[in-house]
Amino acid sequence: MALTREQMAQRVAREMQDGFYVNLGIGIPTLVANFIPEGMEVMLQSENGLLGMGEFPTEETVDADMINAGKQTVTAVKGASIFSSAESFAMIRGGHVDLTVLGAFEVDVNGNIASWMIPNKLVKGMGGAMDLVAGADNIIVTMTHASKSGESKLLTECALPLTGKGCIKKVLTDLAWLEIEEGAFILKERAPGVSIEEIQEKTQGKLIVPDHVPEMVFA
Amino acid sequence: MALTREQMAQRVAREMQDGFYVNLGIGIPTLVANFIPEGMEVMLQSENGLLGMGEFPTEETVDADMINAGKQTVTAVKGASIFSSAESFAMIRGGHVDLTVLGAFEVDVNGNIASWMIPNKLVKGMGGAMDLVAGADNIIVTMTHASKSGESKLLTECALPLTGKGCIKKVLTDLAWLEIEEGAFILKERAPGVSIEEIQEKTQGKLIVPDHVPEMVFA
Amino acid sequence: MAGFDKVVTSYADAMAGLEDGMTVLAGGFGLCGIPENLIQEIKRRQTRDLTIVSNNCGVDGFGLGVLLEDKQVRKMISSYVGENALFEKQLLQGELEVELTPQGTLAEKMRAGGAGIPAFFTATGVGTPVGEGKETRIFNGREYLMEEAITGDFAIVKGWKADRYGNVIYRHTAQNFNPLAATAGKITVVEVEEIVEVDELDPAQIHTPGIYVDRIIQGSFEKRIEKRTVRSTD
Amino acid sequence: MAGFDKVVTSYADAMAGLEDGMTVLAGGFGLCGIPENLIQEIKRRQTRDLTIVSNNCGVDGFGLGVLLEDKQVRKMISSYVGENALFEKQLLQGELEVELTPQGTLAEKMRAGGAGIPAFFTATGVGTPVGEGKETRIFNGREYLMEEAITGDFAIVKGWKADRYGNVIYRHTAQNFNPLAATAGKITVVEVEEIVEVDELDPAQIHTPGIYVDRIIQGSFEKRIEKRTVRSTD
Repeated sequence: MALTREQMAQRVAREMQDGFYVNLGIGIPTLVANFIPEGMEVMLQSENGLLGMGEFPTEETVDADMINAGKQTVTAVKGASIFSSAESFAMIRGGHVDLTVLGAFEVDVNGNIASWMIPNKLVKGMGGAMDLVAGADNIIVTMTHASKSGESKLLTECALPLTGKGCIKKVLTDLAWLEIEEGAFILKERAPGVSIEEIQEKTQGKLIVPDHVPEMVFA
Repeated sequence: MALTREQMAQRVAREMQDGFYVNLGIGIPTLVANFIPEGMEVMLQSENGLLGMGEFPTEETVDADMINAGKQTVTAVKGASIFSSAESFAMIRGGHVDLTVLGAFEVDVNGNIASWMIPNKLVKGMGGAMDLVAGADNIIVTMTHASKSGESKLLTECALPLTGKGCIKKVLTDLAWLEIEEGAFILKERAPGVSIEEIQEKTQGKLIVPDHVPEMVFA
Repeated sequence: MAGFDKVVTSYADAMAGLEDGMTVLAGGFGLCGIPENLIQEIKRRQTRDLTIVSNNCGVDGFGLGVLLEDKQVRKMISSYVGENALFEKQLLQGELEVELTPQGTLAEKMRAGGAGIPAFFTATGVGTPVGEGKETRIFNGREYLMEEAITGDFAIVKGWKADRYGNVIYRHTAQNFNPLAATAGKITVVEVEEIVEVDELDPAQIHTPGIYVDRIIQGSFEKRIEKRTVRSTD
Repeated sequence: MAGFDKVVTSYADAMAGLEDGMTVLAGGFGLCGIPENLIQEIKRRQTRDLTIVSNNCGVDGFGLGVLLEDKQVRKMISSYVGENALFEKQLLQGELEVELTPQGTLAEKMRAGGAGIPAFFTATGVGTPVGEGKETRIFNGREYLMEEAITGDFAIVKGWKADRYGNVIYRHTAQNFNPLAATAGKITVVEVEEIVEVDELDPAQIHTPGIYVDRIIQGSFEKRIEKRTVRSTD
């Protein structure tokens, strides 16, 4: 079975380490915050200028001046800091964020990512995504393995305009955990009950299948 | 008579305008602060990160954490702000300081200034001087007109290594107030009792002497 | 004497000198920390052919969105636009130009503009449409784009508290692009919730020193929330 | 779990990993806001062949000056040096190299290093010895130099108060280069006068967010004054 959105978030959360500063994109990446192992401390960076994003406020504590990069009202945790957009992207561009998780339309065997623009559709902008992929060493892309019509999103070469070039090394899809090395996707783990054949079929770019590909386990 | 250091400071102070942000270099420029006309407000910027430098502290209020760019203990005025060196030079480089007053070894007819380095003598560094001359539109150089041995400091071309290129338009010496325009020093005012001949003699660079050159008046 | 007293008492005075064809830098992220009333004053003045530099362009009927209603904006320089239908319509009809700029690059361009840095290098956008036509250069084996600074004829800024010398602090994440815009306007206008006494703000805790600020006005603010998300209290 | 607790309790731990030949960025201006005890620890360790990036080099027997005594410094990158005789002697004898850098350019180089900006343009130094051998370029009719960023293996920083997450504030003009150095060290060590509770510092008023800081240590400081100037009280 393909992973649910929650399972995808859960799998990504296993990549967290105690003391990590993490930037989570909109969508599935945001859900990752719900699955951080108990007792582990991570601090969420929101690129509009907040390090230490907390949970949503209550009705009583909603504050228009306290939002995240998704423009949602949020709170700040103890030990948070708040700063300008220039300072926020100094952190991001300067490589100070330990892990960035974001969605994508396509990823290719050279680590290119396309996530912001579909030609001939209205383009709303890249926001902070280009800075995030250029600034982070450690990025996890989360997306479905193939489109609804069955077309692979793991390609030999991205067809859509890029968000970043040669910057992606880890991809979690609803079918598999893959790492990108030397021009190929390495199949590291597969979703429970998903066959290697299905993954191969839905991966257009070069796929390397090691002898043993463990299934992910979810509690 | 050549101007005293105090008279030089007094003359420079007349260039102040109400509401000016001003950076004063070490030496005579520092004295300018003592001659700001009553009722006029100017705010002194000190490039180590203080906007709104006040007078020296009392014995009781001396604080090692409150110094100026000359490393002297100072105070802050009401409405001061304190910031990092990057922010301080963002102000300076970005042209936000209204007036900069600094000393020099030499100035030439093209507005070049040499103030930091004498070859074959120990060079201690330019500090913030190069940023100040490059960043300000409005700079007054204060210096003696000639060296003790009588050699002119107002030259056709600076002989010493430059602090900045083509950035000086106003010079106050102990003998005269001069402005630099189109490759020449224009003699605007002379010190009380100093002859135009003396100024001509001590100015090596091209000097333009208007029909009327008023004497400075000091109360 | 006037000295450093930068307080103006009417929005007309606050935006005096704004002319057709000018470039205006605006603080704010989404609808958070936007200079609501200064934007309304630009609408009231019907100034046209403006280039607006702002991370976003408001929503239909609020924030910078109101400047679209009478087609006052010629060009937007933003990282993310199109939270409103009118924007989309004008864009598709070619009545509005958009220069999409990565958010961090946009922030840095404003900071550079204020700091006398005409250009800088960043890895952001290399190999993407953002990099097209821009000079690239290798440093330490990595490719970077050269990006140029942005300055504006006006900067419009929303602060929390300011003194009459123009020292400003921002509240929570309403800081965002505001201090950057403040440094890069030829004329910088800051509207705030409260004007405080000159010695009330701690000198070491000022976000925008008064040297960057030309005019201060006290206003009242709707502070509309774009995405109200709450948790239950039980 | 350790989480974000960055407090170390010995200066030996604070500087663990410092090796011969490394580059160390140091905060401070003159003797104001210098990491006195971290410098002493470098002396104690007798680490050699260091490149030190700091606006100044202390005085004889205090601040970075103490590292000259045993010739631990190979190269200084500074805007103003030579407040001490030993420095002058080593320089003239060719035992020490100095790269003089304009103060604003030095500050911006550190900021750029921390912010992932490999190079930027500035008018500072054009046509002077500082510009020799550097690329120049015209923007809007004016000539600018390209200057490259600086990063360090270590950054040593003096703060006023910090929490155990590494959020730091500085006191008065002891801020200076400290927050810039803090961003640009692979390992950033901050010594402070007081470690406070994690929720004691106002999030919107933190000078150095904890993300830049690897180690925090509480110390006691001499805070020597370089030029004591006072006015009479009558």
